[in-house]
Amino acid sequence: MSDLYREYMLEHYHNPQNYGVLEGAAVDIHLDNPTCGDKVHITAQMDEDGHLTKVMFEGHGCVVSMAAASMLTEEVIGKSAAEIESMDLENIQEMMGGVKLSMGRIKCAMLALNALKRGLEDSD
Amino acid sequence: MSDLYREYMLEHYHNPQNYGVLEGAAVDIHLDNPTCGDKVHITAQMDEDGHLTKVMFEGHGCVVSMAAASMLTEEVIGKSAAEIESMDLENIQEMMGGVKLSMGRIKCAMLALNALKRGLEDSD
Amino acid sequence: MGFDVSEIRKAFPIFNRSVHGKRLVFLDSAASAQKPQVVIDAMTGIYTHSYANVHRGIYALAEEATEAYESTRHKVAKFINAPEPETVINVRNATEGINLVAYAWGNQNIGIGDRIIITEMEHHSNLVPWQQLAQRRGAELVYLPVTAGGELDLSVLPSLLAGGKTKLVACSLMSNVLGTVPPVKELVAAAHKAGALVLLDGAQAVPHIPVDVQDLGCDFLVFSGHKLGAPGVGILWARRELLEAMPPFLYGGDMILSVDKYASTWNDLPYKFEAGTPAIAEVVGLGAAIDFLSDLGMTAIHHHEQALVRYAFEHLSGIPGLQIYGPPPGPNRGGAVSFTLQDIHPHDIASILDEEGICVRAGLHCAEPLHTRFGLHATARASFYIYNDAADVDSLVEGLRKVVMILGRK
Amino acid sequence: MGFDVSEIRKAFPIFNRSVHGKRLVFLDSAASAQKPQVVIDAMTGIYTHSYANVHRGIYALAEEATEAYESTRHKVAKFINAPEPETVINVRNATEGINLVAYAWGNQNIGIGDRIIITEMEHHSNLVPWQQLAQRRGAELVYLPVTAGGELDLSVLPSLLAGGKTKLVACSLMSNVLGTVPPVKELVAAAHKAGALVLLDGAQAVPHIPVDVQDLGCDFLVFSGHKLGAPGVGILWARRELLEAMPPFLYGGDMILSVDKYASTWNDLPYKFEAGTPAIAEVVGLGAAIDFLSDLGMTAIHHHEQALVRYAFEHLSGIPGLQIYGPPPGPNRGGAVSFTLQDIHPHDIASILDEEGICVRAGLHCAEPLHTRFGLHATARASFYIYNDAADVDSLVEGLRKVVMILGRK
Ligand SMILES: Cc1ncc(COP(=O)(O)O)c(C=O)c1O
Ligand SMILES: Cc1ncc(COP(=O)(O)O)c(C=O)c1O
Repeated sequence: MSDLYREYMLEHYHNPQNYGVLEGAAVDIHLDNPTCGDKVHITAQMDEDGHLTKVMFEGHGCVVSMAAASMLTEEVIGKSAAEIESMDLENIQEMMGGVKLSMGRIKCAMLALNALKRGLEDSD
Repeated sequence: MSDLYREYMLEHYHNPQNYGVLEGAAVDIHLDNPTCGDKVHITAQMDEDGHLTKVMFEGHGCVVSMAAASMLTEEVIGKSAAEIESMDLENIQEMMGGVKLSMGRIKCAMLALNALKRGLEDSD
Repeated sequence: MGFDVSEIRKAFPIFNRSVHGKRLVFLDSAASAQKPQVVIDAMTGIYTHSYANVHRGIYALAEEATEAYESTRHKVAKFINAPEPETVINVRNATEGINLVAYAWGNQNIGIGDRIIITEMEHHSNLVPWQQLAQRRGAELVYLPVTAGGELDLSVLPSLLAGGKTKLVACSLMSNVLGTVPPVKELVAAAHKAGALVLLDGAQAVPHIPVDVQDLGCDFLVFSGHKLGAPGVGILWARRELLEAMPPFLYGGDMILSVDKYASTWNDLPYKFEAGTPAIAEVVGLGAAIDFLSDLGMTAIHHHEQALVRYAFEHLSGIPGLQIYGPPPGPNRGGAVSFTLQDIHPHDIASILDEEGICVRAGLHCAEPLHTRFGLHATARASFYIYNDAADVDSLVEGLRKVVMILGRK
Repeated sequence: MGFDVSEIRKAFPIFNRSVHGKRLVFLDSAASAQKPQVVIDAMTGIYTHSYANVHRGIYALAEEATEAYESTRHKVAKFINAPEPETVINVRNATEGINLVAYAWGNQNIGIGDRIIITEMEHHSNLVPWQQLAQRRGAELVYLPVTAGGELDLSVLPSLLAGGKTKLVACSLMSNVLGTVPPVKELVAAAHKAGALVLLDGAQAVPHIPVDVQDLGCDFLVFSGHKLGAPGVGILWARRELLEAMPPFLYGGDMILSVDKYASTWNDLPYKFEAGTPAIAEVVGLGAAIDFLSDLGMTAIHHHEQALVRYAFEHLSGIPGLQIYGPPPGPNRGGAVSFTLQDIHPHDIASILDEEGICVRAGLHCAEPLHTRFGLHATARASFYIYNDAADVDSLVEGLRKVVMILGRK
């Protein structure tokens, strides 16, 4: 079976982590991929040093975008805005267990990270 | 050698018949092929019955357009406007000794006939 | 199913390949069709034997290329029953054809307070040009609605046309999402009675059903070669009077008779609308594709696809949670079958089917307002052509069962 | 002559044919170039192995097609040293590229009293769009003159640019009639100093000499694939800020991010300017052509053609009554050699040469104002490319002697 739909991905898809909304969060951002209809809403809290302490997401979309969002909410805990800013496709592929995303799915996988980056910029 | 540049054609090209202008002629028309720069000026006289009695031409252009014009001034003598109107590419090719004109040269060969047709219309 | 698909498939070299070790099941012809060997050979032939720039050239190569290029114009005219080949304009694709009309005809004929009617099921290419024209000229854009069953709601048309403000009705001859073939003759009659012209987007229809511009009575028709097995080239057909009254769209070589520093005179039809060096070999390829389709017969093609759609409806309906959009199988239904499957995202459907060698499209299919109309974020779409058969549908059904197994509600 | 023409010729299948029983001597590459087998194979390869519509497709075929299509954008960017591939826009041909700028940039930036400067040696494709834009917007079109020697008369430029009214200078990087390669960097510097942008028409230059948009400093560059051995496709390059500020030109599929009934948002570069299904295999063919030329080396190509031009000047000058237009052989001279022969009409020259298997063009070469400038009704033009050699020039000279024998003054 495809790399993309392995147990690990499906786990996160069927049982997303940190699903929901953090009320009154410092970071609060909606982002969508208009071309495919994927949508995420990301909220996040930081400590005084600017490290992420809690990240939640809501949204709908394909396995790739939703599993990536779910994994991301765990992956980024403890990181600073600068560390998030430097994350790229490679980090996301690694986070997803070393998959090699095809061109058509990159946007899906990057949606949550892009949202978080933008949310952190906006919260400055 | 090419059909187009046989003795008969070259005769008309080097020694055009009825070259010049009929002063005060009933038919007096200028026509050109803007895409290739061929130009003719045709003047013609008719008798009371509307048959062509004298046709002259002036102009410059390629062998095909000039030889066709020269031949035409002889070919159409005695013809009525309706007879001229019904002349087409086939008649011109026949007039030119049965050549088969390639697409790129048809406009050249038809220039004088088209001018004469238009001149006859205008003189109505 | 009418004709011999296994023979037809042999004419398309791509079916010699496999995908991920599986048989290629190509169900995305509505996006772009595969090319038969005769089309590839026609282009290779020009490049190998008779290539030169067309028109104006006096030497043999140029004459041969021009003849091949112009012969397609005659084939296209015959194919859509256009009264004169000079009214057949070579463009890049259907999209450019529509934009040509929106600029050249639209800027001259659409003004403040005028109305343009389009439908809720249009492809973006037959929507955004009119939306932007209306904005540019202060005109009004109104939509003919689509019913829940995926048909055009013609009952609204008289009220939209009332008042004589409508200058143009632009409508697809076949929806690329729903497969709907609307009652275009009725629409044309109503529009003409109200003084409006009709542009038909034949991008989906021309490859799949017989299209006769004189019988339809339309004023403009566009379509794309790449959807009928030809390379990247498109066609705009319009009534002669309209083309003659329109100013040119693109300016440059070939479309002029004479150029002076400060003024130009335009060439005759069709050249007035063909600026610059055309896509020579591509147009020759279009001619070969039209010959290929004509040999099969457009009516036979339509029957074949109708049968496939019927078979697909029957077999897809057994999959739990699968919903098809658009009208039921029948003569007014093309071979595009769009569906959703439970709450599984169409991207995942397409990805998992790809693993099985099955090509379907997932997304909005360049018809976002139509998806909004149905409250959908995206659909998956399987679309059929001459090289598809019941076995392809069987593979699709099997593939979808696998999708449900992997991603379905527990 | 630098490189091995007989080897190069083997790469072009058309040279296996003869014309009227004679060896094919193709001297009309300035109109359109012949295609090497690698280009034909690249297109056949896509159709045979990896064809599908590009972008959005999730299945393997679509991914492969998209990758092949997009890889050309990178090749083009490298070929013209564009800083970013996203600033490379696929269009139909150079003509469409210029029209795109005239509509999208021109309608927004050219107004009453503004000035556009072009030159007397422009091809109609880089003349009529500006003439019509000027008319449409109430702007002024002025011409940079051409000297009797066929050079641009830059001495007039400061006075034309004075006053700051000039918004654009549009100029060919190589004349398709005279072969002139004007001092473009000087022109760009002067234009920029006066606050004007510069569009360069690279239709003739890009296939024949190294072109580096960053070194030239231009704002827009267009060229056509078919003149460098590719199929029917063209390129517009522009500086990112300009492309970002410009509204789209053609509207439809692929160029939008999101469409709502009454408003749309545009896609990112380059897609904002690529509406509808692109010419997929053709773009892939362009990539193969660029690889082919790059392997030969653009500097080597230019040297080869310079040598041919020098040889042609030497040998043509012996023909009684033959006059060549344009600058003498040298580094600022491309391979288009236009001439007249006594008072023999160029059509007759071309027809008689055709009988000998020699292809030259006759007429105005889409540059009527330039012919008017020299008081000419038409010229004959021989133009050279990588597959031509001294033997081709010898055949031309011999053919022209025959023309004189048949039609010359007695
Ligand atoms: C200098 C120049 N500009 C523009 C063009 C137009 O190119 P195309 O016909 O490919 O659009 C040509 C081709 O003839 C040319 O030589
Ligand atoms: C109904 C419809 N109209 C227009 C188009 C646009 O065609 P093209 O992209 O070839 O211009 C398409 C193709 O997707 C279509 O399906």
